[in-house]
Amino acid sequence: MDFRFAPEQEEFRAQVRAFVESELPVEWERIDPEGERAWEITCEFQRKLADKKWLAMAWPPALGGLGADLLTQLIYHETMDYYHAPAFTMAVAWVGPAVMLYGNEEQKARLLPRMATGEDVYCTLYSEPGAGSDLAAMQTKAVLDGDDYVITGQKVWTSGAHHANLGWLAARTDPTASKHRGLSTFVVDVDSPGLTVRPLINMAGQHAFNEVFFDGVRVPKANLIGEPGRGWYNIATALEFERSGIEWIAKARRRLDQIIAHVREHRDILENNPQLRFELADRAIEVEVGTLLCYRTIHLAIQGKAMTYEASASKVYNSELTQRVAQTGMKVFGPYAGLGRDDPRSPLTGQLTHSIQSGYLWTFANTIGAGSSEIQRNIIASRGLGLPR
Amino acid sequence: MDFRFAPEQEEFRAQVRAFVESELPVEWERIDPEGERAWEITCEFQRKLADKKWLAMAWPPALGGLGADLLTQLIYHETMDYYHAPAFTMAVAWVGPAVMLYGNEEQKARLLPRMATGEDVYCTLYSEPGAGSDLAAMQTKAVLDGDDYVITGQKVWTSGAHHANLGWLAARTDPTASKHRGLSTFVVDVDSPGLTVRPLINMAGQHAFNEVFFDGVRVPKANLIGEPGRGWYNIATALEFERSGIEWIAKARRRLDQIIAHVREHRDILENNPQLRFELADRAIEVEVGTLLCYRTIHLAIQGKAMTYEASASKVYNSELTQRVAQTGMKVFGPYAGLGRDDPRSPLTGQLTHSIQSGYLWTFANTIGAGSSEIQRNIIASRGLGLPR
Amino acid sequence: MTTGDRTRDLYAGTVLDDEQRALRDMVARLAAERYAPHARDWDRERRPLDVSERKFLAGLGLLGLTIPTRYGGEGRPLLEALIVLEELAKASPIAAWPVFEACTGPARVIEQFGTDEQKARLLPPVVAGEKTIAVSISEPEAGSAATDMTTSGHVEGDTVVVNGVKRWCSGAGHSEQYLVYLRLGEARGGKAIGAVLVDGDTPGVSFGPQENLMGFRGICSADIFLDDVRVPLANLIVPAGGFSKLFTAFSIERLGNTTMSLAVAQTALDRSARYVIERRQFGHQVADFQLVQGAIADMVIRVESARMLLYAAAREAGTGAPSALAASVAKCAANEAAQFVSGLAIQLHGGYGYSEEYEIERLHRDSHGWALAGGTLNIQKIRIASEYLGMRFDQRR
Amino acid sequence: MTTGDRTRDLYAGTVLDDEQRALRDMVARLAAERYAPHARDWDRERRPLDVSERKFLAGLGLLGLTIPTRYGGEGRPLLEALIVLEELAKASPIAAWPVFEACTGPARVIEQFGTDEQKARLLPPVVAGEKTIAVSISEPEAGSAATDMTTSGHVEGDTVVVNGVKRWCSGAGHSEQYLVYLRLGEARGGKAIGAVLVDGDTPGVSFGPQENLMGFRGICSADIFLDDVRVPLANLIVPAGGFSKLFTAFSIERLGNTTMSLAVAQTALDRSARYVIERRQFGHQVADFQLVQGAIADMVIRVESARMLLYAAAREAGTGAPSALAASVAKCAANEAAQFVSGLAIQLHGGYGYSEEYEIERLHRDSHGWALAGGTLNIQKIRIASEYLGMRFDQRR
Repeated sequence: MDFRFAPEQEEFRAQVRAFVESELPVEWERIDPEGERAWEITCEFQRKLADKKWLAMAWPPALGGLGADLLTQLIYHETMDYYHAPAFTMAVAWVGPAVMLYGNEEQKARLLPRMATGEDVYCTLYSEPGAGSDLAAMQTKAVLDGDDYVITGQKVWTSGAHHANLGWLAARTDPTASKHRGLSTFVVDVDSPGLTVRPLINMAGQHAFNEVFFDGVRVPKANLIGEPGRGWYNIATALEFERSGIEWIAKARRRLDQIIAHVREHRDILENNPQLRFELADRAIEVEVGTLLCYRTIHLAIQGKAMTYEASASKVYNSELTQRVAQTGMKVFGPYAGLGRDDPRSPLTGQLTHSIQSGYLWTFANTIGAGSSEIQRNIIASRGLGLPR
Repeated sequence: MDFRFAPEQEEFRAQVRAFVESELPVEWERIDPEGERAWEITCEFQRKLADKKWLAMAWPPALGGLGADLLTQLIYHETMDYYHAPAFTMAVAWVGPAVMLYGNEEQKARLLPRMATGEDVYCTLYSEPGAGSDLAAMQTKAVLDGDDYVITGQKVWTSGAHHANLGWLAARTDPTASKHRGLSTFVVDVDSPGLTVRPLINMAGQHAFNEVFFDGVRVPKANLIGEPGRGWYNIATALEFERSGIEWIAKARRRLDQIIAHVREHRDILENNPQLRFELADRAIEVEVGTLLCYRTIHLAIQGKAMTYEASASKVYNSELTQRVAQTGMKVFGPYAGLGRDDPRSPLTGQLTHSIQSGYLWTFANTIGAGSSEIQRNIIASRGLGLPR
Repeated sequence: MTTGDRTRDLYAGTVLDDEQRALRDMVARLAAERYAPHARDWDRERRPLDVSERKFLAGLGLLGLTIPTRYGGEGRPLLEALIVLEELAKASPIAAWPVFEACTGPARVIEQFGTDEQKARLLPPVVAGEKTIAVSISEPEAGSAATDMTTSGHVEGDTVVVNGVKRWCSGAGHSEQYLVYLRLGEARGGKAIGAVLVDGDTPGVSFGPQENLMGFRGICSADIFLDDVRVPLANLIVPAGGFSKLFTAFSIERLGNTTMSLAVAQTALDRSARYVIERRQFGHQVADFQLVQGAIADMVIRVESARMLLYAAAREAGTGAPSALAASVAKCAANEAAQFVSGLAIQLHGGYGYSEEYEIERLHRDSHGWALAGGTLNIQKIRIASEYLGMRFDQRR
Repeated sequence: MTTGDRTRDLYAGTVLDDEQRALRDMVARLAAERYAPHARDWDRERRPLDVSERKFLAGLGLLGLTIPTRYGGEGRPLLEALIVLEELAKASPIAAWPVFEACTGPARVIEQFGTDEQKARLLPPVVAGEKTIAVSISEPEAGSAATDMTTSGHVEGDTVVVNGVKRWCSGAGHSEQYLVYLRLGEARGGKAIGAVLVDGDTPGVSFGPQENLMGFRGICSADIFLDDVRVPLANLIVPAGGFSKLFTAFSIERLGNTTMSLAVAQTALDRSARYVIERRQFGHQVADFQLVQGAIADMVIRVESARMLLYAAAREAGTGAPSALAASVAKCAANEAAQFVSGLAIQLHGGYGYSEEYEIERLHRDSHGWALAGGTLNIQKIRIASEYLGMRFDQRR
């Protein structure tokens, strides 16, 4: 048992940190993350990451990666997420792995390298008005017509569809099969005729989500990934990847570090509210704990053990922790936490309070997205503890 | 980074487990832990442990130990505590380390080997009616009179004084010094004239604690351990050892394992109260988390890093977790959890419910003992986070 | 300074009227002088209240408060009985137990659903303190759905022959009479369920050993074995199928339970308030720490919430029964308040909260008993959702 | 099925009388028809209520409910104003704001502490909806102790010259008048503090940019800069040293705050109840899951607790002020209930709770605003402990 990283891993961490500090503009955390400037920075930063082959570092070199091990990748994500850097793409995170596992050779050659370079930007088209936590209930139809599938239906909570050129779609190809067996997965061009993107404004006042409408959108058969009817299993694999949770914990740690730094410098905060000492101590314990859970999950993956309930545990714990850290931040800053990002009276030129406030509001999405906390707990209870269903 | 134990460590764990399963009578968990039979079993079991030199395994061979490393000792404690085995002595845990650090050679030779064999049984005489969490406020006086110190005062919450032959006492030798600087530590004979032990019955209806009265008790100068006036620092070292926390988490894990096994076999429990699925999942996550915190604390100690707030984090988390596990157990068993140990209708012949019920009541002592949770959180906030006092 | 008095006057004269406050103060004085000094011993010895004390309470009219005057009672609103109950329970739940049974327990079922003959025959002995009636519903195998019960009653001429085993009967072995719920026919679910009054000394009635429960010490609890017990048909209080309308009577009992829990919470708060003022730590009064102030405030909020929900539900009940929704809401709030406040009280008392001497631990043990009795928190919450949403749920999914 | 109606009748006719229920139903209908349809747009646009709408509310007599009849008001008990406030706030907090200010805000300070001349001059325009008076206490540097304030007033003949900067003034820039708390002499702490009424258009008064707060959208908020502002001495409402007795007036405002929070909690519960009945998931009504039933029950318990504490405190107030303890207890319970219930509502709504369309997120944002306004939870809890224990604490340790 050894809780330390190897020296070369620590060195890589320092290298990633130095890269972020030199390449990510200081304005990054102050600007509207859904605004145009943020998107420009994102594109430019991701280009630099692609140049270093970091964007898909765990992929084989032939597909644009470095063949890095999972622990190296963990360090990369932990460091990037600590700075809230735009170093994560859905394409690399779950579309790529699904294409590698289920796609044919032509699809791999055509799609994967462009994911690794960030040339193709994907959005994920799973959730529907009637299929949120219960994803398998999705109703969007894909009907084979000649060499195309014709897609009709509606998706919601689609992150970044307004920036994406491609979509990773799950739709029902067999309406007669049981609900988990009639789905298939596709790569779809966002510019296709009949496809409409409508923005949703979220609780933090941001445009991060969209509704996407399909009105007879034609997708070539060549873009069906994997076998028809196997779509549920293709996306379930991908969802499990999404659940490893380091992104939450790294961001929560940053936020907590900033809050603590502020409290250290403003003695009146603890003088007025000494109970916050205990609350900050609890959050500090929890951030340590959450980090250990993530490390262990990745460690199990490296051992080749199946990540099932362990990943769920990490996801439940860490997504709920981000809420608690943000709540603590709200208490530390009182009314100032409610100010808009641009307000000059916001602590740390708006950067920190905004991060806390929008973090607070956003975190509700974390406990809802990628399978709600209740569903994760069900996975732990069934697969982990062997409790009767 | 590696979360696995080495093969020889895993083998040692199996060896300890086999030892407990063969040597600890099955009746152990069913009987009154404060009754006479329990004390007989304790004495006999500890004799066997002493034969294997496990009782003080981390001590040097010359003092009756095996010179084992801390991780081996952790495995030993974790396994023993999982079975609630009587394999822990206060003497080895904190009296011995203090004698090693602050005692003279004569004291080491006289006192330490008999601790390692369990021949001497100690009780700890710190808390007083006016000095609970605020230990340094203790008022019991030790006045030098010829070759003896004369002790006058009262101690409370003294575990096991009715079984001990020696006491590890902190008393005030200099009433004029500041409250942290006037204390000294002694080894005192429980049979001394003027020393009276009075039982306290606790919330679980057990006699585990005592009040101890000192009415002019004479302690030879040779039994003063360390310099006069340094007593506070001697016991602070010992308290930090007490806070590593593996005992709570191992016991909590056992209790949870038993609860889950029961729920698996009695489907009606989850049918009647499906929310318990989520609660059990949370407890399972927390037990994993608490274990990782303990491992990391010991790992830091092995690295030679000072254990300060890390140990406090582990102690707060794990002692509060034992309360939550017991609360979950109370919900699982409903009114049956309230039955007495002897009641034949108690699940698992009384063993489990008793463990849960008395566990539930006992756990209040855990969050109060060895520095309450609030004090631990203060340590984390000050030493760990650098927050202003 | 008596903190209790401050709380009591939190809403000045607007929550209770002068007469109610006079009643409360009278009982509070009585309880403090007559019962509080014995509370710890009775709890340790698990000793039920002497019959002579029960008759003393009856002599003061406290056992008949909610029984109509024509049966010897006072015919007063439920709220007044609850005021009395709280004051007695704050001193000793053992002393409060006969009032709980008489004013909110099975006697009220008889008062609400019995025939005139039954009321005239059965209620006066309760009012006089000659008899206590205990209620017996739960069974070893029935789980949380009372309607799964298997104890049966078979009518033979003018006799009901009762067979079965009952569990978790509070008062078992000490009470003179038992209102036993049982199955009177073949119909499934609640349709065949009714209740008969069984004298404890009827041949065929026997009791299991007294349970050493964690809480509720001094309120007896044991299994009841009913083996061909012959009960006069005149003692059939609730005929088959009457079970469904009984929820009104159960709602009365739930407010009794609410009151007992409130007494636990209020006492834990009162003792904590005294402790943090009297006790010093780290050179300060314990009350000087903001963490402690926050804890006291949270206790006050929980206690007053439960109290106001109780009073509102009781006021709505008048001399009858409260709505099922109001009773369940009050019970949940008070059960949880008692657990929360007494748990926090242990923490505030440090080592002393854990010691028998300070009685804080007793309060916490009892708080769990009240949450389990009269329908667990879980069952209450399903009922609240069901009533509030206007839906019926299968409690088994 | 309208779940709201069920709750309202939880305690049948015993909590509110017939007249109060009629008032409540009238306002509920008005609010649902006239304000609810605009609530989302107003919130998004951060748009305060039009003056014409304020005059409409005045025409219905709703702005003068608690003002004595001799000043044009209705002279009715505080409870009735709170009933009106809740119904408006359930539809739109923006529509409720003028009632909050007039019935529980600074107008009540004038009504309680002003001279007859001041009341006759200043209250009728409030009742008529011609003017709204906002309150201004906080300052950039004063932290949580209001008595640290530095804004000063200097009497020169029949004029008070005011200088300073005020922060977190709700209504700033939109209200016509401001009751500004300030330091009127050299004495430290609360002794020199008083209050003057400042017209918003007096020379020397200017406002910072409107704050884009997380919640409270449409209720303006900005800094106020006071630069040699000359106010007639006749507008000195509270002379130096009057600050300490003002806690009675602040207690009235706290019950207004309690009511606004209660409206958030009740609305979040009502919407959740509707959602879990209408929505299906995994082949079941969402309400069929026991976890959901438990959540609904917990919401009901929290909402009803806050409501009963509010009603008890308001009833005690009559046409005057409630006790400081009762007001703080009610405020904490309602603030926390609003945060808890609206947070749970987001979870129950899944992705929809997070979307602007369902207005659940707005409720949660507002819940935080109310907990900060009128004395934070932390300050309230110190006050509760202080009142309950009969001790004074230095809020700085």
